[in-house]
Amino acid sequence: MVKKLLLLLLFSFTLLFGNEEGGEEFVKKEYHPKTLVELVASFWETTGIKAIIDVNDDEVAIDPAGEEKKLGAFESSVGRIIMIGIVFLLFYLAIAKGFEPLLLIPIAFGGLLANIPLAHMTGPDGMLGIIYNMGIANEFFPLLIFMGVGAMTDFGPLLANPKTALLGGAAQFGIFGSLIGAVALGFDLQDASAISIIGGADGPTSIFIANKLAPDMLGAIAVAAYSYMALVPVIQPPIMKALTTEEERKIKMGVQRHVHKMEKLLFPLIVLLLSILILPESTPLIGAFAFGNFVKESGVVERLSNTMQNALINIVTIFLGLGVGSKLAADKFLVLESLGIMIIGLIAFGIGTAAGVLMAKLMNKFSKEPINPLIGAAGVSAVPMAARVVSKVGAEARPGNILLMHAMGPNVAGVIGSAVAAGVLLSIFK
Amino acid sequence: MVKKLLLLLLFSFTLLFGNEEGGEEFVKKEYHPKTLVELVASFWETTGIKAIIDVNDDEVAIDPAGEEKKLGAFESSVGRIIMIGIVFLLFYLAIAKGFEPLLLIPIAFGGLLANIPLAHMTGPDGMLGIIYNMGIANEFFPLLIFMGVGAMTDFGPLLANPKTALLGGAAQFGIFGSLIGAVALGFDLQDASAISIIGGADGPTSIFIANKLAPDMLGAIAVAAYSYMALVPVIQPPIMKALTTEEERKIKMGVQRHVHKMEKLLFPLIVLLLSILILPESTPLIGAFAFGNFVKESGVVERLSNTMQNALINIVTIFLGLGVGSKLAADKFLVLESLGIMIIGLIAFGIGTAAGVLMAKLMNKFSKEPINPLIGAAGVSAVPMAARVVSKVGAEARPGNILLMHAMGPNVAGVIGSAVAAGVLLSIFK
Amino acid sequence: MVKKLLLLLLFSFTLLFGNEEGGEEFVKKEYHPKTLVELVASFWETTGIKAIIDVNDDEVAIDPAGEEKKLGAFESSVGRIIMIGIVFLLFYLAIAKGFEPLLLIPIAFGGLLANIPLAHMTGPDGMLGIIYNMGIANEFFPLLIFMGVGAMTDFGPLLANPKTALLGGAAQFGIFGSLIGAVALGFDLQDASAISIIGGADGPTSIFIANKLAPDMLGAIAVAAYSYMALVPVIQPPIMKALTTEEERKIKMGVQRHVHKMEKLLFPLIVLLLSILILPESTPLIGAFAFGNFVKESGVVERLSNTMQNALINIVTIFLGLGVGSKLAADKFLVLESLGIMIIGLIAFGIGTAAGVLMAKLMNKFSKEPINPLIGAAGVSAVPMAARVVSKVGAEARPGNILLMHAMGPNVAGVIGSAVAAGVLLSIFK
Amino acid sequence: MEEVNLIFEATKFAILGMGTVFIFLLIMVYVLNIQAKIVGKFFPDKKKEEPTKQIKDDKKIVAVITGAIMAYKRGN
Amino acid sequence: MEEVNLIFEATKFAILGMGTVFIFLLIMVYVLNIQAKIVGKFFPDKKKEEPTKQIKDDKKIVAVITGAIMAYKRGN
Amino acid sequence: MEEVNLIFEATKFAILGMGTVFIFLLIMVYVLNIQAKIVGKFFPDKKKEEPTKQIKDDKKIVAVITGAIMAYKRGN
Ligand code: NA
Ligand code: NA
Ligand code: NA
Repeated sequence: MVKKLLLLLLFSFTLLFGNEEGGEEFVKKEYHPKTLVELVASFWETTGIKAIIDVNDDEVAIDPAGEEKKLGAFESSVGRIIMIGIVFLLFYLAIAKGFEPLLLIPIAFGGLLANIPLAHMTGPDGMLGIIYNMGIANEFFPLLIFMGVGAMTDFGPLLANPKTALLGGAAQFGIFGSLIGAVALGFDLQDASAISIIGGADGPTSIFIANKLAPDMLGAIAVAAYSYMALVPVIQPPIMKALTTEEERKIKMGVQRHVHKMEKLLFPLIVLLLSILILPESTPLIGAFAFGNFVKESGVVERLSNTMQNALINIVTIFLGLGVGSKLAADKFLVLESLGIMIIGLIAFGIGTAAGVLMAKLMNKFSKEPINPLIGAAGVSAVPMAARVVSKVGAEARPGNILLMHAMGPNVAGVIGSAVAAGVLLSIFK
Repeated sequence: MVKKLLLLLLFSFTLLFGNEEGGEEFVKKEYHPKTLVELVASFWETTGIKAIIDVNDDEVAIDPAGEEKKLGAFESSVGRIIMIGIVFLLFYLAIAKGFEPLLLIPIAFGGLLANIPLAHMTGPDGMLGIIYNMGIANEFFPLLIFMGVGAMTDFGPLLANPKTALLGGAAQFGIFGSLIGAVALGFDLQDASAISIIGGADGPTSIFIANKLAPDMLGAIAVAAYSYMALVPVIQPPIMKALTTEEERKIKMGVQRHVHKMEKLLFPLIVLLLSILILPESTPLIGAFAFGNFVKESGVVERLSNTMQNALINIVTIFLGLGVGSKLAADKFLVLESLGIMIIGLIAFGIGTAAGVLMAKLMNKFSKEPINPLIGAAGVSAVPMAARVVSKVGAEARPGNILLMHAMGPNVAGVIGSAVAAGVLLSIFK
Repeated sequence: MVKKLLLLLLFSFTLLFGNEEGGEEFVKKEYHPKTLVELVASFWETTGIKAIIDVNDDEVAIDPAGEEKKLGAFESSVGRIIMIGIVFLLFYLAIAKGFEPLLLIPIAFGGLLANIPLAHMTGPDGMLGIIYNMGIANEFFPLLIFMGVGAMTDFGPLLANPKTALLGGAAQFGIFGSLIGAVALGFDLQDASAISIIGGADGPTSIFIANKLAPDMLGAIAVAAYSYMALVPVIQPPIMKALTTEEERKIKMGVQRHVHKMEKLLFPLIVLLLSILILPESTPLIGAFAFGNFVKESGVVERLSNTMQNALINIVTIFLGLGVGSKLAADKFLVLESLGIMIIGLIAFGIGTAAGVLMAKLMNKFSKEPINPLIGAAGVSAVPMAARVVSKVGAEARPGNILLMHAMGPNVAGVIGSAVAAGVLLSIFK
Repeated sequence: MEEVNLIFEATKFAILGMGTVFIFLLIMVYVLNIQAKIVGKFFPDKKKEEPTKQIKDDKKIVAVITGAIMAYKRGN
Repeated sequence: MEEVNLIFEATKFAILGMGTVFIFLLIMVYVLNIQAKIVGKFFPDKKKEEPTKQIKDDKKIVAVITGAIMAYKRGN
Repeated sequence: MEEVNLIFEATKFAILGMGTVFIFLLIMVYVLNIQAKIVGKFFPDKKKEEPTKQIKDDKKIVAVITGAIMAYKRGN
């Protein structure tokens, strides 16, 4: 028996010294006999109650890169409780209010897991850390989401009336307005740029940029982006009504022309070629988006298109949410910056909406066909919710006036506009 | 032509010296002309027949971490043939007898591939090794499975009658009884702990723990866990009948109360918060499980819930099975330990079943509403098979007495109980 | 405010020095104020128009392994435009002509993305590079595709008439004929071997082998393989008609015998055991294929089989295509070799078809039951298109003569034959 | 490290382990009972859905056809 | 690095950014308008599908049944 | 390394390769023929299913409807 134990020990040693390359480094710790009281006492040391009651300054947080950081007394006690409160608020918003639940539920749950004391789930060997390193640190997951969104998007309304794309451009004032605001609040230029993309109202774009320019603020930026996208029906209508007259809101728009299959097929290629020529920096985002859309519009690879729109985007959404949620750990999220980010995000949405509406008013003045200024608000993207809000506000002014398809043009153009704006910011800090 | 060949050679050199960082290190070996006879002879050296007939001591096995291990004559010949026999037995059990085929088929096939001479499929560049490093070495796949199982589990029956959860606790005597047994058989404390989790009758939990405490025995532990889970309808009924009287088995249980949606929604959060407070060590398992269940019960992200229950869990099941199967290589599996593991697993199931039934008898004595002691057997988990077995044995005693939903309470509580027990063992060896 | 900025700076430094292990290395570059003109000028430097108009010799390409390579003036300008032309040709063939769109669309789009200047999408941090390192560099994706193909393949027709498997052997003359041809064209033996597998008419096998023997030619080989597989209905009929008489093409074949479920279940195991005994080198390919087929034929794990045939194979197809497409970068593809590869691929298909038909003529002479020589052409594999072409040519000669199921035997045997041939070539260069 | 010692150690593990399992589950049972009361008070059940079952079944038939159409469209 | 400076910098970013966004979208609008004309010329719409709608609907019913059968087979 | 040499080498590869392919397939054909006989002996076909085809078709209709319901439920 002793011999066998020795052999086992030896075998463990072999394992120990041989596994340098693999993911797994197996070390069997020596076990020292303990009395039952000692055992219970050492167990008590590992409980979460102990960690919360008896705060000490020794606790460390490990990030996905394996970097250890000493936690302060606040971060390891009250901070965590506040974060769990925020997580429950997000659950409430997602479930009871229907605010972007597809992402807010995984993000919030990831935040819950990230705030568990002693479990180190955000470390390189923890579930959240593994996910983070798999697809957030390298920006792979946001691109896959963008590919799926591309496969779900119908650019028909935009192609039917291309000039509405300019409304999707005007709404990007939300990005650059909030950039100036963020700098005024004290953020440096790079952080301010990362934050300002919230105004683009595209989750994957925000995550992609935050990761490149300010990864430490990823959690707050993603939460702000998705929260405000969810708040579109609350934020936009008052601004839309304040900037338009009753008469303008009643404007009827003509029936859209039929768009040929070939136009839809070529569209993603045109956008991609333009972005190659003008802004190669935006091509990862626009490339992934165009690929998804091209696969869909080709019409010959239905099974790939379906997979992008379902199994693949769903799997990636689960992982993206959990991975982003790992940045809701108290020590990352409970900083003054997060408050600033939330405020700037709100301003960005307001500016974007206003700029879109004002641009639409301008275009209505010079256009042969009438343009209802409301559709400018859809330019912020937040596809397709902003377009639905436009349609609702339009129908309030004149029942039966269906603006939905007209609003979809600026709406999808807003996605492209934000990707271009993102590319410009990236090229500046390259 | 010569110049071109030189250029090609040069290019190959560039590739050779440049690829240090990537997964691929491409080296073109120099080729020396051979006669046809030499060619056939050197081909003969690479055949499997040669490897089996002409056993030499030079063969090495490579594990997923890249560690080479010299194989003995037994391991590289008869050992492999025995393993292939075991694989075919598992195929037979899975296909003809319907024993947990979802995992036993991929595990057994992985075992078949792992025992192929010269192919090194378990090495870091082989299919099984790639899979192992992707999600077994870091315990990611078992957690994803647990997430999917969470999304499939309905805790309604447990919530209708919470005290039946205690039966899921009693069944964990199976774990700790077999821990003592394993130590008695000569395993050290850490190995014994890894083995004893088989008694928890949860595949992912067993794999998760085995990987942390005794990765070299992962194959045998996983095979034992799934085999015995499959054998539940054979192992449990005699024990259940021996410990109960005919009268007890005939006990009718009342109709379960209606459970409110809100209770189901809060349940995964309550369990997670409890595990955070009492046992942070169990939070990866319980966290993944609670996330899956919460996503399901939220009712607002049906597409994520469906993906967890279908595409994602199926993909991970295929990979988990193949990866675990890689540990059925003769040199890993054909050790005396495996026999011990099999015996202990059987004992564990027996103890767990018995403890559950006895606890139920005790509760029946003190409870206002009658409790049929059979439902205690479902506490071992093995969801939902153990609950079905309870229902069947109950119906044998009194036709028409449907215990299924009453047994589901202890059944799902058994999953939580095992995760808690697993957390305790992990905290000891931390 | 200044203090806060300093703190932020400090925090960035911490991040900078701590992240050595993770995927992410975050460095905040110092920003120097610029005038608007300078800003526009530096932006102009990052545009694609500039990169194309003002070609300089400084541009580098980064491969997935992180290796930098200086691009020549041709590769970074005209070369890219030519490649984009080729990509559009592939789009045209895939969409308008229906040529293997499932792979040609992702491959071509990957090629488009790979040729974007300055975006470095094929580098280790770019989308294509991430995908390449994830599953192409280690040959994981082709194996998963093979697994899915195995789960889709019905070996019933082969089992009904096993000797038709020999036709799938004869067609491998296409591989070895083109091997000799490639050597004659000036390729070295190893490159020639990689190229010759195109003649096997199996995409995953070609990619698997190209990756092992000549990764720098992967793009051209994959494109050639899938293009010619798509061209089967154009290439094969004239050869089939030239080598057979009208009478031969009119030969009727008897009704196939019923194949027992058990034969189908054992078949993948038999093929795998044979490949273990004769050719362990082919076991990754045949093992993955056999696993998929066994899972399907077991009949007890429908959900795994469905996942292999749908979600999993679709996801992997998207990634495989994009990853292979990354090898269509101008500097990799626009070499004289690619032209040679295209020519040899065409010859290989011709030889394979001819050899299959001639072998079938021979077998017809000696067989008791009549064998229509056309079915030999299906031996090249290209499942199931080659079998459909056989059936069509047969029906032209004698309307109502349905050869489809008879052609499926050689067709699926061709997959095995190519995997064996691939194994032989691998064993030579091991 | 003698054998008897190890069994003794394992027994201590068992006591700690079963103790923790039961404490965990007892607290859980207690919390769930409280939750049931609170939820029962604040979210009374709406049981009036029963009579509309007939209509629901008709809807189901429509839904089945819709589902099949969708399945067909998806498949093509 | 004074604060005013930073806001000035950010404003320059905004000018560059909005400029690029509008240039991009203006070129896109222009190209799409040209494309619409070219496509309209080379791929005239086939609008004669309307009258065959009745037949298509009948086909749809067959397709639904086929789809359901396929779904069933796949599911088993 | 002269050119002729390489072609000669490639030819030897071809002989080895085609030889292996044919040996592999010949053994496979042989084993499959044996298997067919053994399976035929131990697992005789149950051919009495034919007359029940009518019933099976009826079942199929039920199954189609069930399948569609399931598809619908899954989709929602
Ligand atoms: Na936007
Ligand atoms: Na259990
Ligand atoms: Na082939």
